[in-house]
Amino acid sequence: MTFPILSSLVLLPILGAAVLLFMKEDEHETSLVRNIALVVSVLVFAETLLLWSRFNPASPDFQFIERYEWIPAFGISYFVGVDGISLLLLVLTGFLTPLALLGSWESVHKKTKAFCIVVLLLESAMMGVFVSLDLFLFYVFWDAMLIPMYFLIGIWGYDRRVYAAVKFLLYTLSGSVLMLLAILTLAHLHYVATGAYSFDLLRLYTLQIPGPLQFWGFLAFALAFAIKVPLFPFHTWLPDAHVEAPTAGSVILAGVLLKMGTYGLVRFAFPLFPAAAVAFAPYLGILAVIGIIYGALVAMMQPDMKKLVAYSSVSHLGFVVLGIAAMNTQGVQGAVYQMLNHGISTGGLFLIVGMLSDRRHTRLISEFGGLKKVMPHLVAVFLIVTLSSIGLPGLNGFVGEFLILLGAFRWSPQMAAFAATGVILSATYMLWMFQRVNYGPVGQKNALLTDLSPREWVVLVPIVAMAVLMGVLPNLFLRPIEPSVERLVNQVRQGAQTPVQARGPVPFPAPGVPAPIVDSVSSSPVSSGPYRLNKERIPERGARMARRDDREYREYLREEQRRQPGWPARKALLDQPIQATSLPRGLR
Amino acid sequence: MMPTLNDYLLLSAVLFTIGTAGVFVRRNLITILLSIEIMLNAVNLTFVAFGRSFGTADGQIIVFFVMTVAAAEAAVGLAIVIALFRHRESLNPDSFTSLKW
Amino acid sequence: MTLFFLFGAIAVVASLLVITQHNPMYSVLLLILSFGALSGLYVLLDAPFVAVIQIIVYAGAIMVLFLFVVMLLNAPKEDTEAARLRLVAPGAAQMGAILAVVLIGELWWALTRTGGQSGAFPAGAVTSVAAIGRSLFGDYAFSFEVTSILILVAMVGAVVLARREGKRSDGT
Amino acid sequence: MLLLIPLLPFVGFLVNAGLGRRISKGAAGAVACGAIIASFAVSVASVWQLIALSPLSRAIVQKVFEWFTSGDFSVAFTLRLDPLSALMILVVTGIGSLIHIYSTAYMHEETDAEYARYFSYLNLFAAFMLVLVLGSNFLVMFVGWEGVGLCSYLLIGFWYVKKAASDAGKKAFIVNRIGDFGFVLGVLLIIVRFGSVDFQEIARTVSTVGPETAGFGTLSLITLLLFVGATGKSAQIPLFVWLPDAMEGPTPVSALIHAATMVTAGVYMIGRNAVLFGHAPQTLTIVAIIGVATALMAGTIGLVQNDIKRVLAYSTVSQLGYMFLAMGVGAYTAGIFHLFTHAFFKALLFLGSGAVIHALSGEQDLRHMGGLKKELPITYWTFLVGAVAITGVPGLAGFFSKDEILFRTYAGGHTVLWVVGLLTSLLTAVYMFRLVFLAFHGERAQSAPHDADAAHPAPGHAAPVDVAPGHGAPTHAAGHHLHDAPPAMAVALIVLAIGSAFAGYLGLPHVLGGSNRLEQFLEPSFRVYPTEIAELRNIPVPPFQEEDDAAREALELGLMGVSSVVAIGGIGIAMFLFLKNRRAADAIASRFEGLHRLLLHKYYVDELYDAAIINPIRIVAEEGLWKGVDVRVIDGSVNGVAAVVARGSQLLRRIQTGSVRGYAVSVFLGVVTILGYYLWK
Amino acid sequence: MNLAPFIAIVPMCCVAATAIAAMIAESFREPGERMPIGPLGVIGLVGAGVASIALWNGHATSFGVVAADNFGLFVTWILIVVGLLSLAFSAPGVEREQLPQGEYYALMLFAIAGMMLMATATDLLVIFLALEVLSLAVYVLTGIRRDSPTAIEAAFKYFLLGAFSSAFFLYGIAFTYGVTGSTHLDRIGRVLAAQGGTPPPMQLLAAGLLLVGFAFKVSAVPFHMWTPDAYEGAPPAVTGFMSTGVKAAAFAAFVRVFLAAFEPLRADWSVVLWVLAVATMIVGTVVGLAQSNVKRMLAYSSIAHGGYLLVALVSANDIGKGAVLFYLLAYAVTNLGAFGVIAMLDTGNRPNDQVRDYAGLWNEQPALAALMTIFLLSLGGFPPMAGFIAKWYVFSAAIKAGYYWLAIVGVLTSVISVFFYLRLVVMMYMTAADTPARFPAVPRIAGAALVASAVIVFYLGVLPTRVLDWAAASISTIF
Repeated sequence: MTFPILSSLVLLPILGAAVLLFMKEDEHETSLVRNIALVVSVLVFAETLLLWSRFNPASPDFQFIERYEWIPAFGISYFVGVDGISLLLLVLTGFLTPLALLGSWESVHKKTKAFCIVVLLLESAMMGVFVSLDLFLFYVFWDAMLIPMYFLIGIWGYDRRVYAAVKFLLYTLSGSVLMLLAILTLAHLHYVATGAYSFDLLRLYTLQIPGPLQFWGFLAFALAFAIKVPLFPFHTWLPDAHVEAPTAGSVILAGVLLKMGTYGLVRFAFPLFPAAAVAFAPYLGILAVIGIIYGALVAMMQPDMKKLVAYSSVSHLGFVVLGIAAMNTQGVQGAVYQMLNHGISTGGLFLIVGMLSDRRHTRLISEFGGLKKVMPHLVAVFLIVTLSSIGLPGLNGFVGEFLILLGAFRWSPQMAAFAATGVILSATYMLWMFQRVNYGPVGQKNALLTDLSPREWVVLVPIVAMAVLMGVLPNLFLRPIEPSVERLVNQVRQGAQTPVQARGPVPFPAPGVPAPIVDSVSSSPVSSGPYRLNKERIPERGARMARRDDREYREYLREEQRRQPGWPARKALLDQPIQATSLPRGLR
Repeated sequence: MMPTLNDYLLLSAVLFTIGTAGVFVRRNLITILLSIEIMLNAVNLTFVAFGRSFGTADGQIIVFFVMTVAAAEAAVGLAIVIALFRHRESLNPDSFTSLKW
Repeated sequence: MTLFFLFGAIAVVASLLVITQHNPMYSVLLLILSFGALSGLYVLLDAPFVAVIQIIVYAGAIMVLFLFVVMLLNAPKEDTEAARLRLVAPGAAQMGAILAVVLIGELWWALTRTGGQSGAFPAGAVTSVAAIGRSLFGDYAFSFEVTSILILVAMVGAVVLARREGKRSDGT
Repeated sequence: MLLLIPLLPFVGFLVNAGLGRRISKGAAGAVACGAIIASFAVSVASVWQLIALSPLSRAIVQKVFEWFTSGDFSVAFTLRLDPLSALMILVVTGIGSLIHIYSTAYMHEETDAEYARYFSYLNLFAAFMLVLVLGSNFLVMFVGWEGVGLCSYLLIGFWYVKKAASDAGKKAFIVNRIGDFGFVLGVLLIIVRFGSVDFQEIARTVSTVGPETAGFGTLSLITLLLFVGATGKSAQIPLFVWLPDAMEGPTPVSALIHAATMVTAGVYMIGRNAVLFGHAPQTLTIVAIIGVATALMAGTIGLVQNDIKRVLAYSTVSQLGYMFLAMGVGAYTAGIFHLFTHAFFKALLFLGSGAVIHALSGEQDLRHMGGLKKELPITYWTFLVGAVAITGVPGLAGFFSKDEILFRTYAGGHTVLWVVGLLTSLLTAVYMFRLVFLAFHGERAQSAPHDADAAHPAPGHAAPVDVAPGHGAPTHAAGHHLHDAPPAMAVALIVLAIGSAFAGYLGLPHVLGGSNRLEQFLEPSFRVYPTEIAELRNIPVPPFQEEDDAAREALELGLMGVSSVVAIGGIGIAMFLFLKNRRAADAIASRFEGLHRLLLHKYYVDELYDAAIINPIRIVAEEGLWKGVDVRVIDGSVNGVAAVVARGSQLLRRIQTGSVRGYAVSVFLGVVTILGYYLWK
Repeated sequence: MNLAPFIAIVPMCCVAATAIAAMIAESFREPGERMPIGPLGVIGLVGAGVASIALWNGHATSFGVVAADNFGLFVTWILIVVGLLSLAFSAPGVEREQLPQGEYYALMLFAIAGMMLMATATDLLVIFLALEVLSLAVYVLTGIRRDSPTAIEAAFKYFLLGAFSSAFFLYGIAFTYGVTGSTHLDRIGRVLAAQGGTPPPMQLLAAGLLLVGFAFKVSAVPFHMWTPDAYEGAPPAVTGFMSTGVKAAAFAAFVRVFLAAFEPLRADWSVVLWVLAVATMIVGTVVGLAQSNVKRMLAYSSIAHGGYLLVALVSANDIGKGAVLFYLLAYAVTNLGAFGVIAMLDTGNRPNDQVRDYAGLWNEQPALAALMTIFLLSLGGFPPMAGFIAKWYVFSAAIKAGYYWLAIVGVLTSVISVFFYLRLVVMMYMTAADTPARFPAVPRIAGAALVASAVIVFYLGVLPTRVLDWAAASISTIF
């Protein structure tokens, strides 16, 4: 048996936390505690790199699969694996956690041991979310992750930390519980179709879900993820959580946790409910575009740096969602790439803001000014990260944003055009903040601030290096993503095209009536029942659709100019089998 | 004409209802306990009537058990009443409201 | 039939009086009367054994216990504090009375619609104490043993709760 | 080889940025100058190599690496040298080198760290600018495009302590971003339409279809969007507002970025995509109209400005308008030619003004100058050359290029545009010589430089002080005796003056006996490369073919005469008003009080933007979206749900009164209800 | 002598015997002498555990009224766990408050015996008797701190309402007897199944009244009013005991009566239970929000948990039946753990049971705070703890039965409930204490029991397979 690398990614931080649990907490051991936590997190990062190096970037399939029966009676297994989409998110998680730890090295004074334990547990849960291929397992990690984050905000946060922590937890939880029901429904559908429960994502992908259930299922999933992303108008927990969280919390929250929402959309909501997803994509797209503009405008007026960055996340994540909603190669790939970028740049911004607030114990922009004079190095890094955040070509932000815009443009030029205003707005709010903080005369309170310490250099250099590397050599990262993204896009398109057979009210068997049992998964589809397994996986046709020739495009554009895109009404989805003709033009 | 089963059942229903009503209309713990005894007795009547209609001894035996239960409940209930009275010199149930909300 | 109505009327009236008395002492005594009437009904139902233990156990033992407690506590008459406490559960009595009316309506409705069982009693009731005894210590032996535990528990409980000298009794 | 051209300055940037605090000024300057000069040398060598190729296949392509790929879309980091970019890299590295050298002296009063920072930015700018012009596709160009915007931002805000400077930098960046918004959308549309971002491939594809004359189609939309990008970068209406403010930066920066190179990127971009734009005549018309309108508008504003750099800035805007006019009428070579000559004389003028400011310790207000001719002879004479060149006096660089544009405009049948262009030419002459006369002739104004700030009556913008407060000011204070340009500056001035005088001869038209070598050299860049379109039969005829037609020659000569007269007439007017009879100028100003104020306030465009766009956005964002929608509506409803639950909790809690009878009622109610439900059913 | 007819009652006999032994021991105890009476109970419980392991898959019955089927044995195990933990958590309180040891333990053990009987009984009369045994014992335990007015008040309220509702229950038995001629569940089931068409009103009366009796014991809304008061007034260890043991026993009998005997009438009672479940979940969570007393808060929480159990009961499919068992176990361990922590903090003269009292507990007693957090999170249904699996199981049952709204109400109320669990967490971890340390030290045995509970909570949350299989096997024997 090969080394279970994915499991070790999940377990290593837990082991680290367990070791820490048994250490005494006194002055003497505090630094040891910190160092152990750091070493563990660095080891995890090294392991993610190892994973990447062993990853076959040409394959669209899930790799490093591990599968153990867990609760066999319900078809629940410990089933993990990575594809290109999750691989890099794992690396990102591994990358940011040590930085977050280091970033809070000195600002966390109380309960250092608990802090390190919580961060490590959080890391483990995040890893778990990204590797899970079993919906049950996924949900376990998804919910489990909330708790360490809650403590992180609630214990080590700023003044209104309790409010923020509780709001974060309850808001996120209320979205995800409905997803739990949708997951259970899926498993039940699988049971109805095959006679056995299954939470196996790959099996559930092949389920044919009747229209109304697709509708509700997608809504449940999308709500959970939209809250996590957070998509406008579900975003209000984010500024509170960010502002009150300690630096490490903000970094991880912005860097990784928000990605779980978008990751969930890509991994679960869209491929599981393709027809509904395609029908809802325009609405998602509109919300995303509103989020882009709205987040930026609100960010612009924030007096608090962290809040500003928080709202900027709303804007940036709007881009990601837009790319996903577009559901074409560039859009999704850009979205995945932008997830990484946002992790780097916003993580970096929070680290920097954290350093400033450690020094001044305030995050109000108006309290700062002229920092360039006293701390040129920090300001230089700040500048680079700012530029990365506003998508300057040559740095990471640009590639993702551009691919997303390209994908979105191919889908709906209008939306792309509105989204592109984000390019202007992001420059506006970021540079305005940058100017107010760093330029101008030095105030008395800021005159004696010290520049970056060696530890802070260690924190920031990797961020800057990644920002540059990802901007200059994006293919390094895009390559492994691409096959998986292509597979996903085709899967969604294919799924959306297959007419859904069942119509009318939810054709659930009445309670107590034995469900029709189909002999087994591997057998040929049973055509008589309303549910059948879609055995044909991603035919050639989908691949062909991905590439569209010029002529088609011209027609498309001409048509686009003639009329506004009309989207199928929700009702149509409920009443009729989903036909290819009722899909948005971009995906037909 | 002999009274039918239904007559007995209706009679016991009336008694049972009187018992339940007693729980509410009186503000004396003792009377409330007595009301519960009325309810149990009403049930006993039902049991005996049913037993008679089935022609078996079951009904009567169950009544025997119910009486035991009633006795046990009465013992514990009265002990509680005594303990309560010691604390507050009152038998009004509404004077015991320190636990609420 | 006459006897049924007589006993039934006595039981009902006595029970009604029980719950309308202000003095618990009267209530207890009236309840004994009611139980006596019930005992008569049991006789009518060919259950002499039950009738007897009704008198012995219920009227004789349980009610005496009640009387004991009433006297022991020398309880004040009800409602002395009512003015103050009426606000505690406003309308509970009225509500209870209304609900009781509804309940009897429901029971009445249900019982008068019962199908085949509304007929007269069949002949051949089990009246022999021996038969009851056999049954009680045969089929119902386990239940009987359970009641012994029950009584033990009640005994222990009553002792624990009502015992006068507490280890740190300060409330009394 | 090509990669070295941008790479060398970039290395210079890295060195200065990394070691800046630890090395001396001399070393920093040497690194920077060395980098750019080396780059210049490599450029010359590359161009030499290019010229050696046959005219029809003059292109050197270097694919550096595959930048990013996604599905059917991929873009490589490819550099491409063709005649157009060759000219540009020579301008960038050549003039860039001079300005670097000039800067070593100009910035000498900065601290070591600041000095190194300045040069690192300058090198970075050069690197990005070179990427911009060498990029063979839109995205590589966009890297440079945004990069130079960034450097412009950094350099405008170089004296970051001053709020005006950092504001100006930010404004420049954001206004440029507005242009980029259009540019990006244009590029996206290009990708969708052509499936590629490569200039050559686009040109090849587009040349298979006819020009889009019928309606406003995709091509027109693409080009218009690209042009929006160009207006941002090249400061055209409506996005020109950032350029005058950009004068907050050090003067050499103004010379390099905001006169010679970066601001011409828009023009270059249109030239680069001449074939594409050629297929969108409607866009071209818009380009021409915007160009000429900008030229006129900026020229009129330039007439009344009192800040020496601002006058030059508006002059730049105006000249850029000319270039766009050229592009709009399809005279690509003429436009690029003007770009080329303009780089020389405008850099010269800026550097000259820099020398003046340097000498006056930061004084920029024209009204406080005068009579500098004697004290700063080198500066004066070189400045004069520049002024004459820009005015279009026959024989100097500006004459040839500007004349070419006007001629093409007229010959293309755009008479109205031509008239406006000519008027602008007159204005150019007037405001340039107003500048010359006010600054160098006459008597020095009384107010001493040190209280210059206080004395500034200029409305709107208090003329900024060039040198950062805190250092530098005292060195040349109380100008009893002013130093002329130090050697490093003088060298740059002189070389540029020579360039301004003679650069025009590269494009000497046939009528004047020249062979218009520059045009021949550049022409292939504006067409589809023959080697690459061998399979295409339908080669569009370039819009303007050189004809040796006698009537045409006569027309050309005639128009030359007219513009020469206008130029010299303009100088005459300036001489009358500002040298001989300043009263008359004041009289005119007070006569047309309203107009004067309008011009002085630059048509209130900034105010208009503030009132119409910026403030509404701020108010909507703060009061409407943040405090209204976000806090009240969205968060309010979230918290509202919580509050409703909490209220419900408090209410339900009250049911638990503590009375056991109440509890019994609850039980009894349950019983009765359940039984009632059963029986009712 | 053939002992075979008696083997089904061996577990409860073990417990009852130790209860009697405890009483005897107490009578020999000199005043002030410390006598290990609690461990005596442990012996009984362990014996019961061994016996029930031996009985697994044996399908033993005794007297025709007690069936040691797997279902009953599973509940018996739950009760043994409840008993062991309760004994462990009781010890400090009993010592500190100088409660009558022998009586305390005897009553607790009798109550457990009654619970076991209730879970295994297959005759309504025996169920009623068992119910009375356990109820009377628990009433007394509630009021065992006689000198505390609130304790007596709690006992009184519990007793009065309990007696009131058991009268209804008994009336229900009477009608059942009248309808079917028997009190035996098998017989009842057969009779009810034999008749078709609309059930006669008396059957509905019977079902309704029995439902009321059970609903009272599982404190379903609106029969829940006694719960907060009784839980608040009783000593914490007793509260833990009755909130888990009574509920487990009552649900076991509930399941037996309604899913076996009254199964033919399901169409009628499931609607009522649906409404009860919704009301219970909503009232339990919503009112729980406003509580400032931890015991009271957990009382509402346990009401809400009763609601989730009702969801499983309403669903009435195989998953639902298994879910009831698993949920009972998970809930029992978790809730007892939580009350155990409360019991550990009780100092006698200061109960420390206000939410406010928990401020800064993390600094004083980090281990207790951590354990409490684990229990609270498990109650809130967070993975990877027992509560999550339990809830997941329940909601699967609801989904499978098509009760989507029930599931939605369930998940949303569990979100609300998280809020009040978190209030305590906020207090423990994120609020500074008003006054410095005032918590007693944790006795070793009780501490070990707490840790053991936490371990079980995690075990059930992470590796639930075995227990889930047992639960599935349990229900397969009787339904």
